[in-house]
Amino acid sequence: MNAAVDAPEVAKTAALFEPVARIYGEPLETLPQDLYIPPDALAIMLDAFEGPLDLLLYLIRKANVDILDIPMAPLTRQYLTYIESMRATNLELAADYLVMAAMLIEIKSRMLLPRHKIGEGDEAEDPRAELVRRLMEYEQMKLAGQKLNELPQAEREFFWVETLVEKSLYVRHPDVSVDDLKDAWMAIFRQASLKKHHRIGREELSVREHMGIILRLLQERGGFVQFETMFDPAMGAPGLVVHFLAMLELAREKLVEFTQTEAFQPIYVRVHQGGTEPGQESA
Amino acid sequence: MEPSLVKKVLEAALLAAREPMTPLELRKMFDTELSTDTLRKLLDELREDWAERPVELIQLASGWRFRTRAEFLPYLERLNPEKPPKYSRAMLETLAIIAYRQPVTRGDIEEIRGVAVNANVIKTLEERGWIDVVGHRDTPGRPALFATTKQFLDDLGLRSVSELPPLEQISQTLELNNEN
Amino acid sequence: MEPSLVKKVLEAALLAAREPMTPLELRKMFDTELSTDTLRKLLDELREDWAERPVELIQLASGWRFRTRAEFLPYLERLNPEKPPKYSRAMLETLAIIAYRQPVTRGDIEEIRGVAVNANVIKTLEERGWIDVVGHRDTPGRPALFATTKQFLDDLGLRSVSELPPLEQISQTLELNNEN
Repeated sequence: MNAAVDAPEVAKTAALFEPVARIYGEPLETLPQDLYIPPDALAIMLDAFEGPLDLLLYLIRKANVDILDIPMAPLTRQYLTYIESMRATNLELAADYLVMAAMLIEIKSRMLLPRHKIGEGDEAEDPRAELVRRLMEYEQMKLAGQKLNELPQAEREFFWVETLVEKSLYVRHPDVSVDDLKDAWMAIFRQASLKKHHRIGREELSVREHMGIILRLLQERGGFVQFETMFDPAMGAPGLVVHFLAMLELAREKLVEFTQTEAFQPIYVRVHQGGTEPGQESA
Repeated sequence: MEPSLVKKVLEAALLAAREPMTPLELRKMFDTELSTDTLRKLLDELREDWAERPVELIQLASGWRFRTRAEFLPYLERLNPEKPPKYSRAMLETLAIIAYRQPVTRGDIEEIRGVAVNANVIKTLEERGWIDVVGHRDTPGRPALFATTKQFLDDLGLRSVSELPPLEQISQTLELNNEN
Repeated sequence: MEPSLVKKVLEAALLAAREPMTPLELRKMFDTELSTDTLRKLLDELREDWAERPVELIQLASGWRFRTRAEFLPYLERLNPEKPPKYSRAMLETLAIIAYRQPVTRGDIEEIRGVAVNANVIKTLEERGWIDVVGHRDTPGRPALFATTKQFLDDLGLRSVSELPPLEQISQTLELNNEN
């Protein structure tokens, strides 16, 4: 902050705000338009400012003066003119502005007084330092706000992709484990009090499975099949035995029947047709 | 306007759409009139372009929309897993009876369980591909005989029905439990 | 699992996502462990695959998501005749102060702006999910400390606060500008 404030200030003040004067050597014929607001336009202007700092910045920037070397007298005068008009229309808004006015007047008055140097070589603190700091901080945030607003924004400059997920297209089946089936059987045993104790062991279960296999095969092949073709050697000896037992069990439960036209002719297995025509060779 | 650019605009709009888009809406994006035929052609092309991708362009009653293909839903499901559904007791008992006593009729199941079997139970098990009709018993009404399928064994990780826990063991466990 | 299938699953999930997806979430979809490196490689590939398309895969503060490219805005904005709300200068300045000086109290904001902060401004930013209270300053009244959220960064397409536009160096004198 430079200390050469006192003497040039008066001159600069005159240069800035008096008509037919010079600003930094440039002649100025008339009052700058942007330093004067016609009263009827004031309401609009007030809305345009975000507060006293914004208004001060406007005045300083419009006058194109060095922010580090603010001419306090004309600035304060101009500022007071504004808030005087403001007060006439909007008291509430004026409150923040009045605080600033007091601050400006205080700075201005302090600048008129000689300043104490604290020590040899130390420059006295400029009374405007705090104001300048605040103005610069505010302007930085003001510009940052504008920049943020320029960033591409979701739902404004770009849109999120969101394809349809039709959950009903995926049917999630309940999981069933072997244990669930075991538990279900235990419940049946407990609750239904089976009269007979079914002795169904591992082997019998295989027989039951093969009964299903045989019935399914018969169904696929039209319900009438040559006996031998029902046995696949690939099943192995134990498998063939179980398969044969299943066949006998099916016959016993009258689910299939065997037929043979005469001795040594092929034996046929067929889905049981009813009791009227028993097979010649029935097991 | 280049058709390839029109297609890109359509693609962008449809990918970002929260609702199905009607042809009318889609046409609204362009200055130059886009004929119904051209639009239809471009949408068909787009659908074709996406044929090999995990998302498909579909035409619904209310318009066009991109939809995640069903085969990818199981993966997406893991992001927000819902509680796995469970079968009712009736369902599990019916399945157990069919598995252990196959082939059985509905009457057999009812006799063992002591209650009527809901038709839906049988239907659900059939739809899941776990049981099917393997024949009919030669009694009045010729009732269908149900048995478990290969799919049932596969889904439960069994090679054969004989790998189910033997019933003897079950009843023994039960008796042991009852003694306690 | 084939890497090409993994990529398709990632693509399906990201295209359908309602929010940016974190690597953790993305990995959750797979049975087999997907390493961070592999995932990163596949996501980069995916981004590359989409380079010429009207939507792009981007990395945000809270994860990855697809969005439409800015160049398609002129077409897409015709779909919604309602213009998105314009933020007031008070709102933008408040947001900037919170973003660049976080965490800040309402008093800090008022100090910098030189005016009282309208409660609606804070409320609107909170409702948009862009700022929230992250604590309280240990001074009389224990005023709330505000900071920006991940959602704010996501909505601006940023990965972190450090990606915000750098602050302007304030010039000592400015040429006359014709604002207002």
